Amino acid sequence: MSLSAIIECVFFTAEAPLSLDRLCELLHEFERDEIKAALNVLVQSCDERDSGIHLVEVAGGWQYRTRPGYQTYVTRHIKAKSAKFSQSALETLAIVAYRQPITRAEVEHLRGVDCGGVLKSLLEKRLVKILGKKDIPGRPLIYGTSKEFLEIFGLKDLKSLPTLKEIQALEDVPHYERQEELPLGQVGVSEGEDLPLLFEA
Amino acid sequence: MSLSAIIECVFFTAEAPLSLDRLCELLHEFERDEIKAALNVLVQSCDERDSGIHLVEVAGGWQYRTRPGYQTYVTRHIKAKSAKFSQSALETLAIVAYRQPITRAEVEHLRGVDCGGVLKSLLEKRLVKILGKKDIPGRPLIYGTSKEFLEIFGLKDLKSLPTLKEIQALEDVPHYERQEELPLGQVGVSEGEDLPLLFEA
Amino acid sequence: MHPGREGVQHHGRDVEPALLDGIGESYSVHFDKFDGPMDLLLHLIRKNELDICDIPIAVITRQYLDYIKLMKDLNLEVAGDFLVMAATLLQIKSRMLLPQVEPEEGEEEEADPRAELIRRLMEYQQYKEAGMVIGARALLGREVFVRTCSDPELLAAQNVEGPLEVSLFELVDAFRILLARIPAEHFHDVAAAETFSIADCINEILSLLQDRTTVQFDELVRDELTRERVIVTFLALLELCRLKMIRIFQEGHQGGIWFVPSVTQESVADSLLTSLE
Repeated sequence: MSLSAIIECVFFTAEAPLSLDRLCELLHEFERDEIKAALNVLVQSCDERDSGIHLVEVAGGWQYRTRPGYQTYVTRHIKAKSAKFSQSALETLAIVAYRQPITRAEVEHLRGVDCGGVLKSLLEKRLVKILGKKDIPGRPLIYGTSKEFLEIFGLKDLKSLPTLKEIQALEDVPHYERQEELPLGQVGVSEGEDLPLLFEA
Repeated sequence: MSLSAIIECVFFTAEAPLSLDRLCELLHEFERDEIKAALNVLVQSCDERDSGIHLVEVAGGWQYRTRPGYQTYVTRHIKAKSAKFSQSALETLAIVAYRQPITRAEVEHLRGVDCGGVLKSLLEKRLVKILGKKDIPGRPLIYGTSKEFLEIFGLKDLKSLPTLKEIQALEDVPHYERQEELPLGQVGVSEGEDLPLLFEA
Repeated sequence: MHPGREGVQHHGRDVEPALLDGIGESYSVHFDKFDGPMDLLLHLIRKNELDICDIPIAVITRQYLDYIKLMKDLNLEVAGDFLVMAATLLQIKSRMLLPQVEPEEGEEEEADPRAELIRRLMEYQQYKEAGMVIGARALLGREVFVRTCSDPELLAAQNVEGPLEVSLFELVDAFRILLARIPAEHFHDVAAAETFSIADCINEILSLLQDRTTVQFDELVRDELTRERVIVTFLALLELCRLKMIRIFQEGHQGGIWFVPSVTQESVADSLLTSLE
C-alpha cells in the first residue's frame, strides 16, 4: 500500500477538489513532502499511460477529471449539463472575474447595458457571489467570482485566467494603421453629412 | 484516444456498474471483441501499477472501486464531506439573520410550521445562538446569528448582509426601457439635415 | 465564435430600400442580436474595418442609427440602453461639428470629443474577448466530467457533516421566497438602507458583543456623533436592556456608560437543547 495509492483512493472518492493543505490534514501521518511527491507520481502516471482521466489542479485543489474530448462517449450514459452561456453572461462573468470586487453599476458602465438580470442568473448558478458591501455612499453590493466558477471553467485560481494582454494577442482582427482616408467612399457618407431616417415621423 | 481510454472515461462517470452488454450498446461503433480486450487492458493496468482503485466485476457489471484496505483513509475524508443546506434550514437561518433578535414562536409564525428541530440543528452547527430570554410571559428564548455565521458567509458584520431590496433590484427593469418613442424624435432631425441644437455645449 | 448569439436572419427584400441606401449594394441583412450598444458599435467598427482609435463618428453614428431603425422595423425590442448610446453618439458628432475652440494649455488630450467613448470601447472589447476565451474552455459538465458515485459502503459511512456550503445569495433568496409566500400583513421591510435604524443598531451592538464582554457607549457613537445616531443608539440599548440581553453600568454620576451581555450563551444553550427535544 503506497502513499500514492492512498492518495488515489482519497481523490477517487472526493466530491470536490482537495487542496494540498487539506490532503496533508487528512493524511496527517505522512509528511508534506512525501505527499507532494506522491501527488506528482499520480499526475505523471496519468500522463504516461494513455489514460482517459487525469489529475488536474482546479479551484485551488486537485481533482480527477476526464480529459476533454471524450464527451461524445460520456454523454451517452450521463446527461451533460446544458452549460450554455450566452454572450452577455460570458461578458459579465469576464468583467466580474477580472475586475472583482465590482459593483453592478461598474459592470453596467463597462457593458453599456443593464446587467441586473444577468447578475442574478450568475448568482443563481453560483458562478458569482456577493462579497459584501462597498464602503461608499449607498453601500452597494460588491460581486466576485465563486469557487464554482473556477471548478466549472477548470481554472487553478484567478491568477490563471488568461491576462487581457494575451487575449489581445489572440485576436485575429488586424490592427489598422491610422489612415488618412477612411473607407467612407464605399458607403457614400462623409463627415458632417446626412443623418439617418430614424427620427422621421 | 484509445478504446481503453474511452472505456475508462465511461466507467469513471458511471453511476452504477455497467455490464459488458450495456457497454457494447453505449459504444456501438466498436466490436464486442475489441471492447472485451480493452476492458482487460484496463483491469490489468490497475493491477500492474500499484493503484488504489481497481476495475472489478460486481452485480453483473464492471465498476471502479477503491481496493479493500484503504477505508481508513477514505472514510476520514468522506466524513468531512461538506454539508448541504436543506431549504427549511436555509429559510429558518434567513429569518433569524434578518429578524434577530427573534423568538422561536416568531420564526414559526413566519414559516407556518414547527421549527424546533431546525433551530436545534442550527444551534448545533453554531450558526445560531441564544441571545437571552424575552421579558414576556413564558420568557421565551431569543435567537440571533453567531460569529460563525458571519464567517461562513464571509461577512464583516451584520450590516453587510444584503437586503431584500438589493436582491429585488436585480430584477428591476430600467425605467427607460418601457418608453415607446425616443425623445430625440422631438428635435425633428431628418435625412440630409444638419445636427440639432439639442446638444449644444 | 459567438457562443450564444442568436442570429436573426433577414433578407433584404423585406427591408425598406431607403434604409439600405449607402450601406452596401446587394445588402442581405444578417441581423445579429447585439448584447447592447457597445457590442453593436464594435461590430460596426469591425465590419467597416475601422481603427477603433480613430472612429469616423459620422459614419458610425449613421450606421448605428440605421441598425436601431432596422430593429424597430423587425419589431425587435430596442432596449433603452441603445437609445442612450444613440444620444451619446449624436452629442459627440455635434461637438465635432462645432468650431474647434482653441485648446488651452494642458488640456489638449481631452479635446477630442470621442476620447471617452473610445476608451470605453477598447475596454469593453477586452472583456468581450475575455468572455469568449473563457467560454471556449472545456467546461465541467459539458466537455469534462468528474466522478459521480461513491462505493456503496463508503456512502453509508457519511453521516457526520463537514463544513457548510451555502452562499449568501441563497440565504437572501430563501428569505425573499419566504416573504413572497406569507401574507402581506406580516411583511415589513427588513432593512432601511438610507437611515440608521434601531434594528441596525441592535445588530451592530450584538456583533460587537460577540467578540467582547464589555462595550462602552461612547465607542458606538464615536465615529458618527450626530443627534440621530446618539438617539438611535440609546433607544437600541434600552430595547436590548428590556429584552434582558444586556446589563448597563455607569461609572458614577456623568461617568461612562458600559454594557455587558446579561447571559452567557453556553449556559442557556444547554437548557435550550433539552427543551427542544
